[in-house]
Amino acid sequence: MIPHAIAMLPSTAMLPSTAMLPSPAMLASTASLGPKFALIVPEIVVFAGAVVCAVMGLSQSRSTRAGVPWMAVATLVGTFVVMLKVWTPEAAAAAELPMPLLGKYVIALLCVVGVGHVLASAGSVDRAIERQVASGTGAFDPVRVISGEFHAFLLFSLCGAMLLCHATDLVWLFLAFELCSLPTYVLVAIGRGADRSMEAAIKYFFLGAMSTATMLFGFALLYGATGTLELSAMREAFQMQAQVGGIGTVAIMGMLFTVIGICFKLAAVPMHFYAPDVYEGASNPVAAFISFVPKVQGFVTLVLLLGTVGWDASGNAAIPQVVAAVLWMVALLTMTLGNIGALLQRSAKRMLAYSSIANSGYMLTGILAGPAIGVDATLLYLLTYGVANLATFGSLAAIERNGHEVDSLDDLAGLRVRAPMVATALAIGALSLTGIPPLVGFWGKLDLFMASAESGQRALLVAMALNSGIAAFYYLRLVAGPFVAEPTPRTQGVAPVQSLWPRVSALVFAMGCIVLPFAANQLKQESAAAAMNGPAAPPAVRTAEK
Amino acid sequence: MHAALLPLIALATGDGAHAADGHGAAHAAAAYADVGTLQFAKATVDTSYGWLKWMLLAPLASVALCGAFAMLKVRGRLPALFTVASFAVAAVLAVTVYRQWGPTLFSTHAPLAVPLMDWLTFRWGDGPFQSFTANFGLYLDGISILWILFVTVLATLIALYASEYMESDVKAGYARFFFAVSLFVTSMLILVMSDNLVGLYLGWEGVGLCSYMLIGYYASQPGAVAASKKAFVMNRVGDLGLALAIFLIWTNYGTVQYDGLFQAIASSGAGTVQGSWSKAAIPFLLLLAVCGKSAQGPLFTWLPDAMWGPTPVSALIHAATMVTAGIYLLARMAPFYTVQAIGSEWAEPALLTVGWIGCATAFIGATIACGQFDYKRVFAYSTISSLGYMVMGLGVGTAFGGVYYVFTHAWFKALLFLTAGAVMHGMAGQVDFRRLGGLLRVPGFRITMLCMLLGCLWLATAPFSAAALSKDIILYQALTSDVEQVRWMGWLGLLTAGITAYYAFRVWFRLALGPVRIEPGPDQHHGHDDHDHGAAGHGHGGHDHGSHGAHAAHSGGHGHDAHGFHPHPPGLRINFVLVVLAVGSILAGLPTYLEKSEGFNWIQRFVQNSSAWIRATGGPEHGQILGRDGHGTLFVLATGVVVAGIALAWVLHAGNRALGDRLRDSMLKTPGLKWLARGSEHGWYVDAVYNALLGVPLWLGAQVLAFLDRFVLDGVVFAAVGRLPGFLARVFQPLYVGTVQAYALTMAGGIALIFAWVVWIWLSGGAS
Amino acid sequence: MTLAVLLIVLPLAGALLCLAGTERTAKTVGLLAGLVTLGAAVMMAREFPAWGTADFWPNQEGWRLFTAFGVDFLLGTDTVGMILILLTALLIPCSMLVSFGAITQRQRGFYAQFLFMEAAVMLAFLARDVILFYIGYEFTLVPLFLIVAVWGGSERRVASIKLWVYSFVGSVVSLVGFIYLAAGNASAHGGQMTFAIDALSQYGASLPASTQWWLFLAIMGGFAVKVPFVPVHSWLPLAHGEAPTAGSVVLAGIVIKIGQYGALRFAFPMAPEGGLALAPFFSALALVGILGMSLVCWVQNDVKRLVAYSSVAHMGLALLAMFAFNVVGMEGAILYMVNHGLSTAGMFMCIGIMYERYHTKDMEVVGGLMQRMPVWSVFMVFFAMASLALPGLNGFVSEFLCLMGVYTADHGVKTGFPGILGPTYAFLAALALILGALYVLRMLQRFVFGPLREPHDAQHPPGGEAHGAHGHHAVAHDLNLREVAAMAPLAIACIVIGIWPKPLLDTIEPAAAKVVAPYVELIQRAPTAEKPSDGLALNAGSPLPASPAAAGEAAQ
Amino acid sequence: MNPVQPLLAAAPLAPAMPANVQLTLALALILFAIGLVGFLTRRNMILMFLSTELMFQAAALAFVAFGRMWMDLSGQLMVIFILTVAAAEAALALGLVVLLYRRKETLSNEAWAELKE
Repeated sequence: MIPHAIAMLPSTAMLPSTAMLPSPAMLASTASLGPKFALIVPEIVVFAGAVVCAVMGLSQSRSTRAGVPWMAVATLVGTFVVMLKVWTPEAAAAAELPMPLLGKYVIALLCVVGVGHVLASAGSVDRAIERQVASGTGAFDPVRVISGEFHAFLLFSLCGAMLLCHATDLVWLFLAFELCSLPTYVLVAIGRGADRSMEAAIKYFFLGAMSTATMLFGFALLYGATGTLELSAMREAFQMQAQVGGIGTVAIMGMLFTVIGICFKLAAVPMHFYAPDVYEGASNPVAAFISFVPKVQGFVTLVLLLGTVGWDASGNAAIPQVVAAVLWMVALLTMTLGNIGALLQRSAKRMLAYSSIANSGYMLTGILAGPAIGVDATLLYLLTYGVANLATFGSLAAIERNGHEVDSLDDLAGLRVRAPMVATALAIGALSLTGIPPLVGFWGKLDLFMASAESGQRALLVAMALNSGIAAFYYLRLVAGPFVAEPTPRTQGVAPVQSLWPRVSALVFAMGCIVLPFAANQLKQESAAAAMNGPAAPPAVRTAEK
Repeated sequence: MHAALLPLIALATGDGAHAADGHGAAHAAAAYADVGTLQFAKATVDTSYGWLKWMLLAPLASVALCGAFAMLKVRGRLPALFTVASFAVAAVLAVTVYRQWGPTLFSTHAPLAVPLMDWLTFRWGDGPFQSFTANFGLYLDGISILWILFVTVLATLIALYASEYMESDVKAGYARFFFAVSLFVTSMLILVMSDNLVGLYLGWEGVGLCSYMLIGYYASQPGAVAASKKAFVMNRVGDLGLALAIFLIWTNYGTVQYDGLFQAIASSGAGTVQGSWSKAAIPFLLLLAVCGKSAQGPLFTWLPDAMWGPTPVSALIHAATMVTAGIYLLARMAPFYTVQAIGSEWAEPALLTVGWIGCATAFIGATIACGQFDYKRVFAYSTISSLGYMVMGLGVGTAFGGVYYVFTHAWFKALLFLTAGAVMHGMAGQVDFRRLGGLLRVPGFRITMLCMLLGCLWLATAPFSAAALSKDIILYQALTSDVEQVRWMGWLGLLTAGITAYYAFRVWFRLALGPVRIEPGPDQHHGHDDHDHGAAGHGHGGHDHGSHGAHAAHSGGHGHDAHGFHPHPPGLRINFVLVVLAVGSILAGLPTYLEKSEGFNWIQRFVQNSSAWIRATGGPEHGQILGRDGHGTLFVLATGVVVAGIALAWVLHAGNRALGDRLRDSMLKTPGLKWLARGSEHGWYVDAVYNALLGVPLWLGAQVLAFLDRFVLDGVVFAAVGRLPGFLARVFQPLYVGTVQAYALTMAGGIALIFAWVVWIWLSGGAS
Repeated sequence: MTLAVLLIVLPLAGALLCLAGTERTAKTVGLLAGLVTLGAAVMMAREFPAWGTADFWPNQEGWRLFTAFGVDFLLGTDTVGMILILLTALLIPCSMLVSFGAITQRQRGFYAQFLFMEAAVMLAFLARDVILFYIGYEFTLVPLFLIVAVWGGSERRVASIKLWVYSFVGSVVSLVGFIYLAAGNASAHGGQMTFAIDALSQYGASLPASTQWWLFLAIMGGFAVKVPFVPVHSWLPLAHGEAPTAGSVVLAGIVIKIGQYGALRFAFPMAPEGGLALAPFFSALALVGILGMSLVCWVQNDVKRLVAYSSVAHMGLALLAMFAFNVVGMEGAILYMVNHGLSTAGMFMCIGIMYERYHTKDMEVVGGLMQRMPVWSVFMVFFAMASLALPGLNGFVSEFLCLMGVYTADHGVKTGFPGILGPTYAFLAALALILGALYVLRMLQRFVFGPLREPHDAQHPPGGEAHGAHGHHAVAHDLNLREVAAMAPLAIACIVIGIWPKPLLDTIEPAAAKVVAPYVELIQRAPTAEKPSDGLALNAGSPLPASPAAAGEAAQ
Repeated sequence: MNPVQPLLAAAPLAPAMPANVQLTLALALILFAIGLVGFLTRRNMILMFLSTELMFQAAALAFVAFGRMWMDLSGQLMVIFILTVAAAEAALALGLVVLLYRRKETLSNEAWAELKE
């Protein structure tokens, strides 16, 4: 956000002679800080919790260090509670956010799924050293212990994703975006402590930096085309331009650069190449994290920016055709390449990485369907994907083979014998991702299908259906492996991890896949409310009331 | 003697009594199928005859009991007892209904209709053609009553016979056998008593099923099973015709119930009848059905193979009753062979086709019968031939002749088969008459052989026999016809009569006369212990079950007397049945001679009061054959060919068997004649031709289809579609190189492609 | 909770109980749950007030869980669904009963899967909302997949994957059609999203013909996979071949019926013009299925594959009859669902019982079993005859009606049956009578009759662990009481329907008429009526007196 | 919807973009391109990182130029934040590189290509 006074300073002179200039009134519409501060209390809680975690992780006391994950969980729970207190519609309206209730939905989502992520990683971080400390063979070494950092970074990243929802200008957007991104690079690097995770981290980081630069360059062009960093002002400028003679080339190039930059976070074509390697290299809990939180980050950013670029409050999709075309192609290619790529994999994580790519493709169709029809579907799908994805990855995180992470699909053969609960959770998660009704994934997919159909995106609808068919084939491996195949000599060493909590996490989220449909109405209403564009619109729910 | 006969025959051909309707000798050929006005008496619905359902329920109860016995593996003679009793009940009821309704029928011509239960009935509109009704209901007119009379009586007798004949199977399939026989009788009664075509179809397929079960009764014999399959499949071909005919009848007349149907035909015949393909197809499709069930025309080859069944089955199903269902259908549906029903352009061809099919089958069956050495197969071919006569009778226009021949044939053919069965029974299943001889002199077989003599005389249509009386009606009708083709049928039929006399006596002379010769059979037809009467207490003391193994050794072909084979003559029940049937065969001729009412004899009155009585095509009362008085000439000719045939058989098979054998040998050695002997022996290779023309191509086609389905459609097409995603994935796989640079490059390339595309959009958008 | 909900909840509860219990108790619990559900189904049938109408009952508003998606939890079914519910409730316990001996491993899962499946199928039949139906329809896949994949034969892997992928793709294609329709409906009605069958049918029928063409293709195309239709049938022989006995029974008896039910309930009413336009296409496919698959049956040596292919042929006839667009054909097709379900299920039971004893399905290896298992043979022959459409048994009634429906669907004005099929189609379809006899009798010839042939090493099944535990048999014994109890109900039903189909026919008539009605109207409305397909008109022009029909009526 | 047609008119760049701004913008683009090419061609991880820094700075330069064009300070403001974030990234990058160097004793990124299809 730009301080009012500074923004006003040069506005009286040296304006270009075109008609395309933001009026001072627009620039003056910036809200005062008070209401915004009221809304970022949840993020402050997360931030504080992160700091506490970092400090606790360095404690000499083993029990204190063991409390780090619980601190993180408590932080997220607290955040959730605080969010419920803070995010009243009035407060949201006062803050003049572009999408007033988006933050509520996203924060709730991130809190709930975040707890799952924390639990899924319980017991795996610092495992070796803590074991040594416990058995007395090793001493506490602040340099070697990473639990504090791990959880702190996890919370920082969540915090960044949450802060994105408050963005009213590109500065905030950029900073929150980076706050969300940077910790994830660290998480990948430290999550497993092996060469592979180093490699994953370096790929993730360098390519991420490149794409961030791309996005940033797009921001610059957008700024150049409108002369403002304020999202609302930018929108008005674009609307004016569109009325006068069309949005300029610079603006469109800026949008394209921005979208491409965001595609990296979504793992969307053509920025998806890193995903399989990085997910494979990262530890299972981290892979779960980076297959979900960056997606939230990317989609929130995309929604905000597209809202800025062209969507209006009444829900008319007016983004420039070229941008729409690029998004259309990206969606199509993303779901297709993701799904076919998954077909060839023998590594469960790589396969799920491709699945994550494909799911981004699905969600992009919701974006393409426009704000009134599709964004809520995308948001709902984010939730269903997050839950099912965590059930799946969490199940992988909950087992180990001879003390190492389970990765190959071969390790899953006959899992029902070794770890029946984990096998069940894995199968339910996979079936939910497949879209088998009545699991929650089905409802997400149904909503996206409906959005595509309602917005007339027939080709995407058919493509999505066919892609679901392909996906059904490889997700089946996660059902058939545990439940159909018999244990092999290779799977002799497969066992649940020592810690109970990854199992609990997987199982709870698997149950979520079954139970959440019972709350489908509420979820749908919340996502619809979150997708509302502009402060004035009432939370309309386009449903048939009987 | 000649003079004395003439009136008898004249009366016998009494279809002509209706000639008063104005269809005299001067009929043009086109009028052959034109019967003028069609009229049918409406049926009288009388629910007080509801007890008739017991005619069906009694054998059905036997079905249930025998089935239960079979499933529970009850061993004993109870199944036979129940079966015979239930058939007897049915027979009594049949006689009762004849006695109660017969007078009314004969005086009012009104059939009796008894609705029993709803089956297939529904309506979807109120107009005509907007409902369909096919219920369980009874329709008793002349032919149904005639059929139920002889079916139930013969069934009772044959079941009694079988109770002894099948005794050796008490431990194995006794209950199953009687289960099937009971089911057969039930189905047969449904077939003839149903008041609609769908009910007829039910019985039609039901008897087919029973035939299937009974032909394949010796289920461990591959031949029997194959024969049963063949019978069923060929019958199915006919059934297809019947089913389609039913559809056509419904779409043209709006009902499949006889009563309404006949009324509809009669009323449509009142005006100018327009033919259409859908009407014209009906008689041909019906004929197809007849061909299937009555082993006619192209579909006759199943019947000889049907002899794999136990002999009582051959007698009951494949000679006396089931195979006459086709004749029943023709008689029942006779109105469809008239101009009035299907239009002028197709009626005559349809009728002529019927005639030719019957005539040709009669001739071909007879020629094949001459070449057989298995006496049971001879009788089987004789059945085909006789059925051909009956079909021809309906084709040439004398339903009475056809039906009468059905009636007489039922008795004497059952008799023939049962005597054959008695011989087989006694000779351990020996069916080759070359290996038997002089049985007339074997103790205990005298009655059998005398009965067989009677049967053969009847089969040969010896003068004054019931068979001759009925067959001559057909021949007379044909030979005196105005239609040249029909006269040709008559001449061919006459020739066939001579051949029939020859082959009938060929069998009897070989079996009954000459030196005593007994080679026990390999017993192949009869499972493991058909002849094994040791268990049944027939004095085979030492043999018991072990005799099975001993006889198996016989199949080697020598040493048949090593164990002192004793033929065991038929017992009391068999002989009793034989005698009854013999008497019945003789008495079957009586109606011709006995009192007539209004110029109709007893059988004629059945036909007269039925749907078969649709035309007065009796030809002239005093028709001419070869320019002479028809009756006299026919008598002379018929007697001549029969005597000639018997004489030839005497010479070749009794008087000088060596000559007969030499003749055959020389035929086989003469290239020009070789095919005659061989062809006759092998049924003119019809089966082989079918196999080559239909079976093999179809089988190959099926194999190709299966291949296409499994390996091309599934293995290539869908496999290709299924592999497409994977294939695409492999195309993209090289992009995932694994280094940061490579990924950056692909990303940058992707970005470049996007921008290129955007530029292209701009350019093309600018252009347009 | 009322009966409709109970029908879904009871099997679910049973399944969970099975899973919660032990291996020993699983079969008892499963069977009991199946029987209790059967009881509930029977009770519902007795209370069912809509017999003989086209109405739905109980129209019970369940949980309002998915209203935000436009999905009503509205439960209710008409006579067709009720009959199928009864069939399902009957077949599930029977199929469990027949598996008692065969399934020795992972019994809890096995019986639970059947109950899961039953719940899903019940939901599909009870749903009055497309998505609700879809939930049940699609969910059946999971238990079915597991049944084939876990307890199947040696090729179970391929079979189960094929089953999964084919069915999934098929149902998703249908779903696309539904969603497209629902979206259009919503935009036509002010954004009111609904998936109610009635509303969508109404809307679908109002769409332009070209749209309906695509809609029908999508919806019917999806169901065609399940039915299955040539050329998307190839999953079925494999799935049947590899499924355990009970799986085959349920697959043939219930699951593929959902495909036809879907066609009847969704594809036909939702896009009548599309259905009409595509009828020749689908009819031709059906004919190819009937004739081609009958021939393929003829050369099969694997008896389960044979019966599976025969299912394709039979269902082809049922679908063909539906495309006749008349009451007779539709009634026949509906009845066909039941009858095919009974007879084919019976055959699969017989084959399964045989397999349990010999561990082979190859007719070349095993045969002449009448000598070893006479009672079994009785059932085998019986069900074979039922599937051959022997009159007096159930198959005949439906096959006759189907053929008659097809035959009369020639746009003749007399019957009030407009249609585009006609005698040519009927004649070709009727050839199946002969081909059916060929393959069924060939099967009986080798399998039941003939000299006894038994495999030498029956103790060592190739099928893997599922059967390994007790493969030792000195001499295969005949059916025991349990197996008879499993098959007898089906046999009795076959006979009863064969002899006394009237109640069934009467009761499904309004439902059939309702499906047909829009088509009749469409065809009659068309100014240029299509010519009969074979170019040969019945003498529709010839004036026929009303008397014949009247006479026909009077005779009854 | 066909995404290609019809297409919104491609408006020209702002007509009055001052020449100095244009030059600066061109420089920014060149910088961005150099950074990208450097990223694609260099094997040394530190150089690669520096290339991304170049790309960042190109964006920053563009912000500055546009800020000048609009006479708007928020462009400059953004630059400050970009520099901050870049610094954070640099710290992260150097930490990672050090970690990686310790493992394999090389700075070439090609040493890290174990994970691939």
